[in-house]
Amino acid sequence: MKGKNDDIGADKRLEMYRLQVEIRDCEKRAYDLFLQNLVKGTSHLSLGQEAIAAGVASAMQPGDLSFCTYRGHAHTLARGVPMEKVLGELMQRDNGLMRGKGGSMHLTSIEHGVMGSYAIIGAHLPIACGAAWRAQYLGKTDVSVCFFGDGTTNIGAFHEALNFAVIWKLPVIFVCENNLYMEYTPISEVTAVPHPAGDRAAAYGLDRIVIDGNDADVVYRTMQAAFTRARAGEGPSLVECLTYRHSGHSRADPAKYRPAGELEEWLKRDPVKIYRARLAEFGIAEAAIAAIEQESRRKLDLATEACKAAPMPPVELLTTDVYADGGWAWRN
Amino acid sequence: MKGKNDDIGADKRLEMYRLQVEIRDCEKRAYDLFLQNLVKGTSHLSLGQEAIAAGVASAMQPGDLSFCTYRGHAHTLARGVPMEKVLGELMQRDNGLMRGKGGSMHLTSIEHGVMGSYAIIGAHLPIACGAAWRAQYLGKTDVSVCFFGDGTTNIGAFHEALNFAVIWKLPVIFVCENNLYMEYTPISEVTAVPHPAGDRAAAYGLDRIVIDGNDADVVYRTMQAAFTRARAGEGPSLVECLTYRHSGHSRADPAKYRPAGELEEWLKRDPVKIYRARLAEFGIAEAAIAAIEQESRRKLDLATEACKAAPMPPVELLTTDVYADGGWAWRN
Amino acid sequence: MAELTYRDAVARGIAQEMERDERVVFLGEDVAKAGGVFKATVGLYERFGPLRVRDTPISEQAILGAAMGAAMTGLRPIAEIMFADFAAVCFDYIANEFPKLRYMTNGQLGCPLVVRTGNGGGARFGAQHSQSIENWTMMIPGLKVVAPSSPLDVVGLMAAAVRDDNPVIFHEHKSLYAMKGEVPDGEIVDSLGTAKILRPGKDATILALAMMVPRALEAAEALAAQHGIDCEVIDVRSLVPLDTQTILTSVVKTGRLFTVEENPRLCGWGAEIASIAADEVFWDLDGPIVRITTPHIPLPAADHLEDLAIPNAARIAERVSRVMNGSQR
Amino acid sequence: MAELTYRDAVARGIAQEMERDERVVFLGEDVAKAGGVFKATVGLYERFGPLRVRDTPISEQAILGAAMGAAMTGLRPIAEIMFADFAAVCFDYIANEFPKLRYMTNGQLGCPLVVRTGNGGGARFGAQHSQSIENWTMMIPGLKVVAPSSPLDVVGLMAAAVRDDNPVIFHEHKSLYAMKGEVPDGEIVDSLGTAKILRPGKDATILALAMMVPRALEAAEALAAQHGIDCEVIDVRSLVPLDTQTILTSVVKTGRLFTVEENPRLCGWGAEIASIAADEVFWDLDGPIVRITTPHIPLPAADHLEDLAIPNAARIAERVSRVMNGSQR
Ligand SMILES: Cc1ncc(C[n+]2csc(CCOP(=O)(O)OP(=O)(O)O)c2C)c(N)n1
Ligand SMILES: Cc1ncc(C[n+]2csc(CCOP(=O)(O)OP(=O)(O)O)c2C)c(N)n1
Ligand SMILES: [Mg+2]
Ligand SMILES: [Mg+2]
Repeated sequence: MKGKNDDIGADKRLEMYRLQVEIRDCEKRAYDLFLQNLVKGTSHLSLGQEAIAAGVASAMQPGDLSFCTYRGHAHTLARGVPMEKVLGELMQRDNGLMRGKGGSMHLTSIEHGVMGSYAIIGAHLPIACGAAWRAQYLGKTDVSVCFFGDGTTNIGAFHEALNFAVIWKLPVIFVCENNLYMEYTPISEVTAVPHPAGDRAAAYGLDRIVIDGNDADVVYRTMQAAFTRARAGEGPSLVECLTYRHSGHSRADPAKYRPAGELEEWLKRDPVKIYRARLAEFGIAEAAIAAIEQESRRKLDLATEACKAAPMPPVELLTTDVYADGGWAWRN
Repeated sequence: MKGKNDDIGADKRLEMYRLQVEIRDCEKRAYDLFLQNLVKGTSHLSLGQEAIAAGVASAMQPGDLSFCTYRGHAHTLARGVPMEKVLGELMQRDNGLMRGKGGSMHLTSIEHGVMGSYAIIGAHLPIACGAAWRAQYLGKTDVSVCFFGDGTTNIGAFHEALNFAVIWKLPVIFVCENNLYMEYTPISEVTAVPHPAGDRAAAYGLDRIVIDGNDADVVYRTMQAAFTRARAGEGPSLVECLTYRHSGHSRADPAKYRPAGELEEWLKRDPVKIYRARLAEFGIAEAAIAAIEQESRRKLDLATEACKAAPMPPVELLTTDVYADGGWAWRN
Repeated sequence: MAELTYRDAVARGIAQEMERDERVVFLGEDVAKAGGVFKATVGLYERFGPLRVRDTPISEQAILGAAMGAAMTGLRPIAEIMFADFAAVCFDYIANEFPKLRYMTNGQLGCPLVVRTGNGGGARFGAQHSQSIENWTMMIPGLKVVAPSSPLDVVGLMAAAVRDDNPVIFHEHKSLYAMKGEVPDGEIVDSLGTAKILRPGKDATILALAMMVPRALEAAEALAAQHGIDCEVIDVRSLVPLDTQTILTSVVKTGRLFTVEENPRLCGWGAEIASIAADEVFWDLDGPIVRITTPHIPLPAADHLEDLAIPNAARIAERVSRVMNGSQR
Repeated sequence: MAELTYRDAVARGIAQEMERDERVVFLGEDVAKAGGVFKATVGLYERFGPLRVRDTPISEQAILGAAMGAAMTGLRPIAEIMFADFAAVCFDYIANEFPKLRYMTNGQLGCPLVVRTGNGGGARFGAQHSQSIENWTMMIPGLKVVAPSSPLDVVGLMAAAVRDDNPVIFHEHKSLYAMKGEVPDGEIVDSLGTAKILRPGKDATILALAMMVPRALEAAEALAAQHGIDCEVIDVRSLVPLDTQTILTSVVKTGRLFTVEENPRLCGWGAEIASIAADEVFWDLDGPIVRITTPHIPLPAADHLEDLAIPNAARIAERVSRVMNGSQR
C-alpha cells in the first residue's frame, strides 16, 4: 500500500488533497465572513468532515449525481463548483449559485451534478432513489449519491428510502456522515444501536459498512466498490463514515455540549493533516503539496473579493421561477 | 407439554378457544351482514388470524392497553367488548361502540382498554409509545400492545416508533401480524428482507422473534415473556406472528391475486381447527368444547338481533365531541 | 364517442399519456397488478408493463420522493396516494419539496409530476378516509391543483397535468368513480386553469368543485323551477391556476356569489374566492357572499350523518333561496 | 413586573404550568439539555429534570405520536416541532390523529396536548425554514390554534393552551423571540379564543397576527399621522376558536376590513375572516375587504428579497391609504 503506484496513485491523491484543502479553506472563510456579518442566514460547516466529501467525489464520474443536505458546501465544492458560486450564495449575492434565492442550505448546481441540498431531514433520501430509478429506467449508468448525517437515520424517510432502494435495486449510494451529534444531542443518546446506519443495514438486506471517514483513501476505496456494485445493477449501498465536526452545528452554535477533550482527540485525527502526511508517506514532494495549498488560498481570495464586489440579486427575482413558465401567476 | 397441567392449563386454553370461536363467528356474521347490506362502509376481517388476538389478549392483564388497526374487530372482541357493541358499530347503529360515528375502522372501548383503532398505516405505533411512556412516567405497571400488519413495517412511523421505544425503554409490545399481503400485493415483493418485522428487530437492538401466529399457545407464551420483560422495565419487544387471512383485504376484495392452492394450504392450518384439536389432545371433553361453540352462536344471534333492532344514531351526534366541551364551536 | 365511467377515464387519461410519452411512469400502492383499490388503473400494468407501472410498499414518502427525483432528472411520473387523507403522511413532499424546488434552485430544477389522490366523502369510510383536502394543496405556492367532476374532464385534465412542467395535484373524487359520461374518441387534452360555466344564469353565481358540481347543478334546476332564481353554475375545476376571469365576470354579471364546498368550512377554496370577490368586485356585489360547506367537523361514518354533513342539492337550494330572498343567514 | 423576552416568556409559561401540574411533560429535539435551538426552553431541564423534559431523536412522527399517546392516557404533554415547516413531516398527527380522536371515539378519548412551533420568516433561512403555517392548522377541524405577538401573551396563552382539554397548536414567531415586553409577576392565565384590540380606531379595522402585529400598529400610527386615517388594530391571537365577536363588531363600527398576513396569499386566515365578514356583515361594509399578504411564493433567502416579500409597516400603510382613498387596487 505504501508504494507510489498503489491502487489510488499520486494523481488521485493530489486531487483528494486539493479538494480537502479547498473545502477546509473555503469553510473557514465562510466562518470569517459570518463574523464580518457578510454571510446572512444560517450556515453549516463541514470542518473536520472533508475527507468524506473528497473521497466520495473522487470516486464519482461526471454525470453521477449528488444529493446533499444543508451541510452541503463541502459536497458541492467537491464536485467542482467554484468557490465564488458557493460563497456568493452564502452571502446571498447575485453571483451565488442560485443568486441568493436559495441560501446556504440549498446549494444546487445541476451543471456539476449537484442536484440540490435539502434542509428537511431525510427528505432527499427518497428523492435520490427517484433519480436512480430514472437512470435504471432509461438504461443510463449514472449513480446517485445521497449524503446525510447520523441523526437522519432516525427519521421515517430514511427507512422508507432504504427499503425502496433495495427492492427496486436502485443505483443509489447512501453516505451517512456520522459526526456523533445531531444538532446538540449526542447520537448515542437517541439511537437504539451504536452505529446508526451500519447496524441497520441488515434490516434492508445490505452489508454493514462502517468506515473511517477521516481518511480519504478509505472513503475513496469504499465508494469505488459501491459504485461498481451500483453500475453493475446490484443495487444500493449504505456506507457509514465515522467523523467529527470541528465547529458547532450551525453558525449560532458554540458547541458547549461536548465533553472536555473530545474535540482535541478528534483534532489529532484531522483529515487534512492525516492526508498531508499520507502524501508525504507516498513520496509526494512538499513543493507539490505546498503549491496546492497556495493555489487554494489564491483562488479563495479571488472568490472572496468577487463576492464582496458582487451586487445583491435584483428585486425582480422575488417572483421568478415559482412555476415553470418562469413566473408566479396562480391566477389569470 | 401434553399433560393436563402444563404451563398454560385447561382454563386458559378454554378461554383462548372461546375467544377464537367468538371472533370467528362474529367475523363471519359481519360478512353475512355485509352481504345483506347491513354493514355500511368498509370492513376488514381477521378470519384466519384469530389465534393472535386470542393469544395476546389472554396474556394481557386488566389495565393493559390495546392499540389496533382498521383490522381490529378481533382484538377488540378479545379484550371482552361485547359482540353487540362491535357489530352495532359496523352497522353504524346507535348501539355501536362509538354510536356509528367512528365506523368499523376505529373501534374503541376505553372501558376494555381498547384505546382506539387507527386507519392510517403506522400512526398508532408512536401513539402506543406515548401511552407506554405515561405508564413509565407515572410508575404504573400497565403495558401497551400495538397490533399492525406486515405491510406497516415499510412506513416511516414504524421505524421512528421502534427506535423511540427502545431508547426510552418503554413498556410497549409491537405485534406484527404477518399475513403475507399488504392489501393485494405480496409483502415479499415490496420488502427488502424475508421477515419484515423479525429481520429488522436487530436494527433497534431487539431480539428477533418470529413465531407461528396460528397457534394460540405459541402466541400466548411468547407474549407472556414480552409482558414480563416490559413490566420489569426492560423495554419493548417486537413480535412477528406468521398467519394468513382467509378472506380478502376488505369487504370489496375477492382476493384473486392469490396463487392457486395458497388459501387451501393455510386452511389446513386454520387456528380454530388447530386449537380445537389441541384441547382434545389435552383431554378436554368434547362437551366442554361444544358448549363454548353453542354459547358463542347464541350470544352472536342475540347480538345480531339487538343490532338489527337498534336505531340509527340521532342526527344531533353529527356535531358533538369535536371539542372537549362536547360541541363543535370554532368561533364565538 | 363512448360512455365511460370516471374510474375508467382515469385509466384512459393515463394510458393516453403513457402511449404518447415514454417518460411517463406510474407508481403507487396496489396500482399495478391489482389495478388500484378503486380499480381506476386497471389494465395499465398489462399494457405498459412492469417497468412503467409499478407497485410500491406502503411508503408514501418514498413514493412521492421517488417521483420527485425521477421528475427532476427527466421522467414524468404519476404517483398515486390512495386516499387523499394519506397526503398527511407525505406532506413534506407536497408542501416543502415539490413546490419549492424550482424557486430555491433559481430555476435550475423542476418537478413535473402528477399526484393522484382519491379525495372526498360519501363512502361511509369515517373521518380518516373521507376528507376533501383541496385546500391542503391550494394553500401551498408552487403547486397546481385540479379536481375534475366528469369523465371527460378527468381525461383532458389528466393529459394537461401530465404535460405540465409543474407539480400537479390531481384530486379524483371517490364518490364519482362510478359516474358515467360521454367521452369522445381520440386524443383529449384540456387545459389547467380554466373553469367551466355549466349552466348560464343571471341571478346568482354558484361555484362548485368535484362531487359538489352535480349537486349544485341539481340545486340550480330546483331553484329555477321552484323559486324562479336563475343561477349560473360554474365548475371551478382548477384551483391553481385559478380562472378568476371566468369567475369574476360571472359574479359581476349576477351580483351574487355562492360557493359549494365539500371541505370543512375554514380556509377552503371558497374562502379564497370569496375574499377575492370581496376585494376586487366589491362594488358589483348585490348582497352577501355565502359559502355552503361541510361544517367544520371530522366526518362521521354513519351514512345518514355523513349525508347530513356534506352539502346536497336540497341544502344548497334551500340556502341559496333563503339568502336571495334577503334573510341574511 | 419584569421585562422579559418573548423567548424567555416561552420558558416561563411552560415552567408555570409544569410547576402547577405534574402531568405536564415536555419533549422535542435538543430542547432539554441544550435548551432548544432558539433557546426558548433554557433552564427547564435543570429545573424539572430528565423525566419531565426530554430530548428526542429526529423523529417528528414519534414525537407527536408519543405526545398523543401520553395525552390520551392522562398526561398533558407539550411537544416542540422546531421549525413550523417540519409540521409537514408529522402532519398526519396534526391533521388526522389529534383532531379526530375525540370525534371518532364518540368522546371516549381526548387529546389534551400542546404543539409548539417556531413559525414565520425574517431570519433569512430560505424556503424550507421560514414559512408561516397558521393556515395548515386552522383548516383542520378539531384543533385549536394560537399565535401570540408579545411576551405577555406567550405566557398567558401557553398556560391556557396547556390547561385546555383539546390539542392546541401554539405558533411562536421566530423573529419575535428577541422581542421584549413587560410581564407581571405571578401566575398568568389568558384565555383562548380572544382577540385583542390594541389600538382603537374608527375608520378601518386592521387584523394582524404574530409578527404582523407590531407592523400593523406601526402602520396605523403612520396612517393616522400622514393620512388622517384612524385604524383599529386587532391582534387576532387565536385563530381557533376565532373571536368573531370582537372582529365583526369592529368591522361593523369602521365599515372597512384589512388583514395583514405573513402566510402566502391563498387560503390564509385572512381569507377565512374576510369571507365571514363578506357574508355576515356585508351590509355594514363601506368598501372592499383587502388582504395584505406575502405573495403566493416560497420565501427567498436573500435578506432584501425576504423583506420585500413579507408585509411591513410601509407597505401596509401604503396599501391601506390607497384603498381608503378609493383607488381600488
Ligand atoms: C425534519 C427535520 N427535523 C429537524 C430538523 C432540524 N435539524 C437540522 S440539522 C439537524 C441535525 C441533523 O443531524 P445529522 O443528521 O446527524 O446531521 P449533521 O447536522 O450532524 O450533519 C436537525 C435536527 C430539520 N431540518 N428537519
Ligand atoms: C398511510 C396509509 N397508506 C395506505 C393505506 C391503505 N391501506 C389500508 S390497509 C393497507 C394494507 C396494510 O397491510 P398490512 O400492514 O400488512 O396489514 P393487513 O391489512 O394485512 O392486516 C393499506 C395499504 C393506509 N390506510 N394508510
Ligand atoms: Mg450528525
Ligand atoms: Mg398484511
